[in-house]
Amino acid sequence: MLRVENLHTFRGRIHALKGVGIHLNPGEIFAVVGPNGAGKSTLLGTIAGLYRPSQGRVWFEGAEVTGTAPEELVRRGLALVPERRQVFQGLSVRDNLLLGAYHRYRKQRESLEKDMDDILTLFPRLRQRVGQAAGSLSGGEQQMLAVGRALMARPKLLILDEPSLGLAPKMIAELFEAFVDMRKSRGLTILLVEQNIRAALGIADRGVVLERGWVKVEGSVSELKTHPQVEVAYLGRYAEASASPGGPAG
Amino acid sequence: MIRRGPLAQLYPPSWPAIVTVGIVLAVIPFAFGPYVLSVLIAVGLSSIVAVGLSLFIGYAGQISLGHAGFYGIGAYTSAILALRGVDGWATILIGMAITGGVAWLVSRPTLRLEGHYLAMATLGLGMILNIIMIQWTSVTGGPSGLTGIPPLTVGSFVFDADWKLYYLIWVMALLVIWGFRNLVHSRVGRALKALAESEAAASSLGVPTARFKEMAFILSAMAASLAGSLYAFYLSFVSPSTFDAIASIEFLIMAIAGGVRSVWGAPVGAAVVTILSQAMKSVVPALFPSAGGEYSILVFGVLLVVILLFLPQGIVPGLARGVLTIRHRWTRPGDSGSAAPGGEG
Amino acid sequence: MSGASLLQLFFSGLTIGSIYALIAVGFVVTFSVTGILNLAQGEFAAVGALTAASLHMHGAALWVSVLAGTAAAVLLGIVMERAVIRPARRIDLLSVVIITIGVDIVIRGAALMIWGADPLTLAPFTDRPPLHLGGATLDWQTVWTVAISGVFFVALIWFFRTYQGKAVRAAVMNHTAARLVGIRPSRLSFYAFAVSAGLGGLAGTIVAPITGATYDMGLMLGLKAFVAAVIGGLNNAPAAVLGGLLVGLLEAFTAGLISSDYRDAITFIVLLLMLFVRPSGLFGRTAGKRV
Amino acid sequence: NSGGGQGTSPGGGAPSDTVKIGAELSVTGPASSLGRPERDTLQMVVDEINASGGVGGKKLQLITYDDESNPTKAVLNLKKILDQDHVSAVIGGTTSAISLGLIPTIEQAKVPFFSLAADQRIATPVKPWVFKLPQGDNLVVERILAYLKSQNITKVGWLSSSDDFGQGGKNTFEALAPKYGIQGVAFESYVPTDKDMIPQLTRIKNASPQAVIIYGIPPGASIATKNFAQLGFKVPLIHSHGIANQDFLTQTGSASNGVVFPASKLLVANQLPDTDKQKTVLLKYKDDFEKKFGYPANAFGGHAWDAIQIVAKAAGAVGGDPQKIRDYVENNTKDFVGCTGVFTFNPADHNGLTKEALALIKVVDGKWTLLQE
Amino acid sequence: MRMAEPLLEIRNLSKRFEGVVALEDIGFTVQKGHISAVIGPNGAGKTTLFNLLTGMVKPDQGKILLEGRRIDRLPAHAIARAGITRTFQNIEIFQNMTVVENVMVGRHLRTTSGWLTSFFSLPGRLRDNRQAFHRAMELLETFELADRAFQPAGILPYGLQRMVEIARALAAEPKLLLLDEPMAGLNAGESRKLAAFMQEIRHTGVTILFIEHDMEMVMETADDIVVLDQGKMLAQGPPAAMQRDPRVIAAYLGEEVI
Ligand SMILES: Nc1ncnc2c1ncn2[C@@H]1O[C@H](COP(=O)(O)OP(=O)(O)OP(=O)(O)O)[C@@H](O)[C@H]1O
Ligand SMILES: Nc1ncnc2c1ncn2[C@@H]1O[C@H](COP(=O)(O)OP(=O)(O)OP(=O)(O)O)[C@@H](O)[C@H]1O
Ligand SMILES: [Mg+2]
Ligand SMILES: [Mg+2]
Repeated sequence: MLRVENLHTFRGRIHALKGVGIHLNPGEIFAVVGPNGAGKSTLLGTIAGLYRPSQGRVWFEGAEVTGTAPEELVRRGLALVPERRQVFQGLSVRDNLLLGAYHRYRKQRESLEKDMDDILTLFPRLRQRVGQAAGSLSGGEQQMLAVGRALMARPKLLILDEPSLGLAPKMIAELFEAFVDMRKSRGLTILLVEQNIRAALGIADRGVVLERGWVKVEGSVSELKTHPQVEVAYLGRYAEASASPGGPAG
Repeated sequence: MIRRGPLAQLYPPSWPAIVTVGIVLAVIPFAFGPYVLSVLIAVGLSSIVAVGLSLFIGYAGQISLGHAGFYGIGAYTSAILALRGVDGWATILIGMAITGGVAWLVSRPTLRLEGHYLAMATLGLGMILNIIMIQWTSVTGGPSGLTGIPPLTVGSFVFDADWKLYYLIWVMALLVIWGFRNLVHSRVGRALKALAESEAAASSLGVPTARFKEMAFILSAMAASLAGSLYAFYLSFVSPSTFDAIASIEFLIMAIAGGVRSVWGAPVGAAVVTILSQAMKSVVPALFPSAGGEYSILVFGVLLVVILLFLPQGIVPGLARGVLTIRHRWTRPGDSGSAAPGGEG
Repeated sequence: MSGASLLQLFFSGLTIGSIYALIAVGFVVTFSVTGILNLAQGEFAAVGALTAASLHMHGAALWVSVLAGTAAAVLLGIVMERAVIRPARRIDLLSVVIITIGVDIVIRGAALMIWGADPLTLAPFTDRPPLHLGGATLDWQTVWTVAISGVFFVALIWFFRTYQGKAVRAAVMNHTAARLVGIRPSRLSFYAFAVSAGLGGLAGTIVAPITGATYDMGLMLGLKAFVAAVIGGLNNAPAAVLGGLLVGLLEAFTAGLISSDYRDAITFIVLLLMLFVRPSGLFGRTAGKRV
Repeated sequence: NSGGGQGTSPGGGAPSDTVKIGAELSVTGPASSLGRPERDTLQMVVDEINASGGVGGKKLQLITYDDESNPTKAVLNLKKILDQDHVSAVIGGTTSAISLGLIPTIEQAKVPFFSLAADQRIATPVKPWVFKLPQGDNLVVERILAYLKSQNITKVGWLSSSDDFGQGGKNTFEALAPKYGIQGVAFESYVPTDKDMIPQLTRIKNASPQAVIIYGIPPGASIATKNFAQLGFKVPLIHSHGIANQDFLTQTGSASNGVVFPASKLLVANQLPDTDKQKTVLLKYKDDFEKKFGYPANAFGGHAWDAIQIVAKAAGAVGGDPQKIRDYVENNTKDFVGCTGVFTFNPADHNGLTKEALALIKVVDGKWTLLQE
Repeated sequence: MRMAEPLLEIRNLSKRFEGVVALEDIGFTVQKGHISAVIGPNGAGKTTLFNLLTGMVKPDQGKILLEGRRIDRLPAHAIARAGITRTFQNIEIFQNMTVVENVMVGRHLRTTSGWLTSFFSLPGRLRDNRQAFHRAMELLETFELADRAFQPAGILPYGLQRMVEIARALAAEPKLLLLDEPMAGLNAGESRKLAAFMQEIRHTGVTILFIEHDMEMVMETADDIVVLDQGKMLAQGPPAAMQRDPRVIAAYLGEEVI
């Protein structure tokens, strides 16, 4: 489905990805975890065409797509829910969702209403707010909208940058359940960055730990869950934390 | 390389640049004739306006298309009062006071506007001031303006020759640059930059955003007024077309071409724009003898576009970044975590 | 003042207001699609007017001249987008605005070289004596101006309600997000410049019979139209038409009823007072931003 | 004179076989329709003189700068002319505001200056180094007033442009009208870039004047004339010399029929009686100019023609020294027949024209026609 | 724990936006020296509550008292002066300023030099610069951000921008620190460090009120929890009680209680 080889990306002067390789099989849920500044968002952005890699290649469904523009990739079935939500602030919730289906609007106009209804059922909160300007939504509501908008594109590969960010626990559970359903019902493949590692590893099949632009650990979820480094640093199962936040970044 | 403390890395001292520029400017009259002086005087006057503008635009994050109006208030106040026998220096201060007052009066409602609304409102303000200059004939002399403004004096020393005004104007300009640079590298400057980026966050930290914006506006208007007064004493003549909307836009071009996020951007922008448009007048006809004045305008426009396409942050920050990149390549090849320090030259 | 005189002032305001409106719409089209305030907008009108006038003076049929004037402006808009706006995509909006001023200077210089400084004239679209209505006279060209800006008014209301119209607004609200849903902002930008330049050019050809065509006509028209566009809300095209009419009518009535000397000042004061009461524009909706 | 600088004295750097003349003109910008014929005329005359061997064995060299109709740029240009080009005389200042702005610098530099702008303040009071070629507003307005009086008109409406040209006319009108028993019943103004003057004219119409005076230059004056016709205003329409330009006729078409205005005789040169002293000069200038540049000659170019001829004559007589040229012009210009009029300068008069310098012209069937009085 | 003494009192607070009831009749108190948490489903009105407390929006009704003094009519900057600073859910960092300058802005209230002092570089200017700089660097050291001090804050990864915001709010030495989802974007290990750090801050005398969806962290850190739902107060009490409260479970936590 997706193959990434030896990806190098610079953000300004910062060498954010230093040779990352991953691959996703169709229908798989793949998790990327790692500390702040590891390059997770950069990885997703590079795959989705937002940033140009300085080296390395990306294949999607067997075709090379390195450096292809995001507007092109979404037509091919790859949708990204970016960091920081990025909703269309001045447009209503409804318009935001409709625009999610921009690339298939002409051909499949009839199915849009139904898809939108499904999404509003998944996020009842959004249904209550459907006419409101997206920019005035609460943080969590915007997050739902961002995910919903990407789903409106009916992607084959859904890429999510911290989808649980700002969502209430109940909502996270429901959302992740929905992801599993969609994988089952339409064979959706999911690439997911999560800080809520417990939730992520709960639904993922495989994953990697990214640190400072490198893949530190790679494997199936059960391998990751028991990997000592993952345990200590990310699942937080250690007795006494030192009294300063920030993590091993920088 | 001088090793500097970390704070000096953030806020490098301004005196080295000021002294260097001051020395260079001081010797110019000995090397060049009055034409060069007159161009540099124009640069100096525009610098004062543009420095104020760049505080208001680059630091406080606002926009003004009306500063020529304030420039005009200064010029007309000095002209009108000096013609009625008021001491020249006093007219400068009175001009700044009036300008400050006008700016204060209009700032309340105006600065509540944002972005393009603010641009339009300040454009309107400038145009209203300009119309007053044109129409209040009994005081301003109407469209053809006022002539015969007596020169500034100190005791028996009269500022009547270009070189004298040249020194006066540049001493003032460097003072203003020094002051604004102090300002941006201070608690006040930080607060301005902060409110430009997020008013919500700035106010949540105790910055009275409305008042700081007003102060920045008033201060930049007063700088323009100072320049206007000096202009009046230099030309001994003022007329309204000098202070129209186009003039406001020209000041804006200078500030932005030089780089509004750097205090030195303003004088550099003023110099580049003034000297370019003057140089075009000599260069274009020399290269294409058949060309008329229209070519120099055209070439000037092209150069403006090219400069900003290649140095979108403006000349000074653009060049500074270039220098840093080169130095960076030399000293630390390959990857490195730390980017350039944010302090500007 | 008599009723006929008031009506006359109203017609006058309508004429000048529709001219502002036509150019203001150009501002709004570029702005609402690309987020760029194109201060060279007035020059499209100048180029359209000059092209049409000079062709017509050389014997081309009126409609051919008008079409050619519009086409020349479209071409110019396209060239501008490709040569300047596209390379400037990544840079600070304020710098882009100054770049458009640079383009404005270039176009004006070029127009001066091509057409010279003397005004050119274009025949009115309908060569008939003015209409007499209620004791006031109405020029046929005014009827044209008002009619065409009316057409734009309706067309724009319609367009921005369509799905594609929403996509256009989305593109400027969030460039990245727009690309992520498959909108091609760069293509939109191309069309926006072509369309707004065309509108500007057409406006120029309509204005030319009233005012003549000069190389420097764009600047002042552009500034006034900018004011009209801002009053309307800048990304609200139908409101820009209303803004243009408002500015025109204000000008006519202040000049006719209060003072022609202080006309622009009074007009501006009224506009500013309106803005102070409604800081997000007369027809603007409050933006949906919060913290 | 400069701050310890090298300060070569004016004129000193020029090789002695040329006389340099600086021209500071508004070739572009709002005043370009005046500045361009001025520039072309100067160049044409200089070429002609040099082709016929120069003046007093010396060639003339013309150095032209464009101020884009901007007073500050004009001053910068002038300084450059004085400082780098070391000229013997300066011609220019297309608009009144610019001419007035140049004067202080001229006075300091002590180089004779020939202003091409009309404002009275340029030559009154007399400034030693400043001469003025165009007829002042006083001559123009007096001519208009005399005409109105002869038509028994006492109440007039006034519309002028809100620039120095219109303002100068208005000031003069207000000062002189009472002398002729004429009263202004409405005063309105327009911004030169305005596209529609119906509101102003509506106001004037409501004041029921017996005639209307429009004091401005095209395109503003043309639009006002068209609006005047459109409103069906039936009283006589008087203009100033500001419309003495072919553009006015093309822009206004039939709307300008019947317009009366005083202007330089250039416009009606071939209709002048043969007894008119200026006729041959005017016809030759008009002919030469139109042949060379392909557009109609106008009065502004005529002012430039007068200026350069006067300077050339002086340089021929006394050489390139600015002081000598000034003295020569002031004392030896007597009954000089130019395009603008017949000049006689003296220390008390640096304009040197009489009201014979103006003809009264009427537009008849789209043509300038000399109005016989 | 210190003697319970209310720092912040909220009474009958209501706010609606064009028909949307964001908050209705909210009232609770925050004890001095406590760490209190506000939880509730998305759109419950938590952020709106913070916006009201900091003067970013004005209440339709009700009172807010800080140490017994009404602050609900004060402009935002005056509320900061009164002693409340905050972070933002959607990160409102000064992107183009360096990290250290961001935190230095936090010292605005703790320094005094004004326009004249700054313009003419009177002694206060440099003194304030130095003071703000040193305090900011100290804070950055604590947050392990010192090596990024001179980078533009906008290029930091999301998680670190949160830290900069906290450091910035703390630099003002507030009496009450409001944190809006401070742990969003941090992983468990990082959250834990932050929680420990919050305890440290509390011991320096700063009261903390925070919004958080990470229930594990809330239960561990908070002394007291306020639960909002659909703009109304659902419950208030100690963590253990809240975790067991069926209303809270139904509205917010869902079946799977952690
Ligand atoms: N616009 C930018 N310019 C320069 N460097 C950047 C920019 N954005 C991010 N970086 C740098 O790139 C590196 C990787 O950042 P990235 O956002 O991919 O991290 P992340 O793993 O997503 O972190 P987080 O969990 O906090 O979101 C960081 O060191 C960051 O500072
Ligand atoms: N300016 C506004 N205009 C309209 N509605 C608003 C506005 N601000 C907030 N709301 C609405 O008020 C409700 C409360 O929003 P608030 O941001 O306070 O929620 P929250 O509890 O912080 O949610 P989250 O956990 O998702 O951040 C939301 O439904 C939101 O849509
Ligand atoms: Mg990230
Ligand atoms: Mg919230």
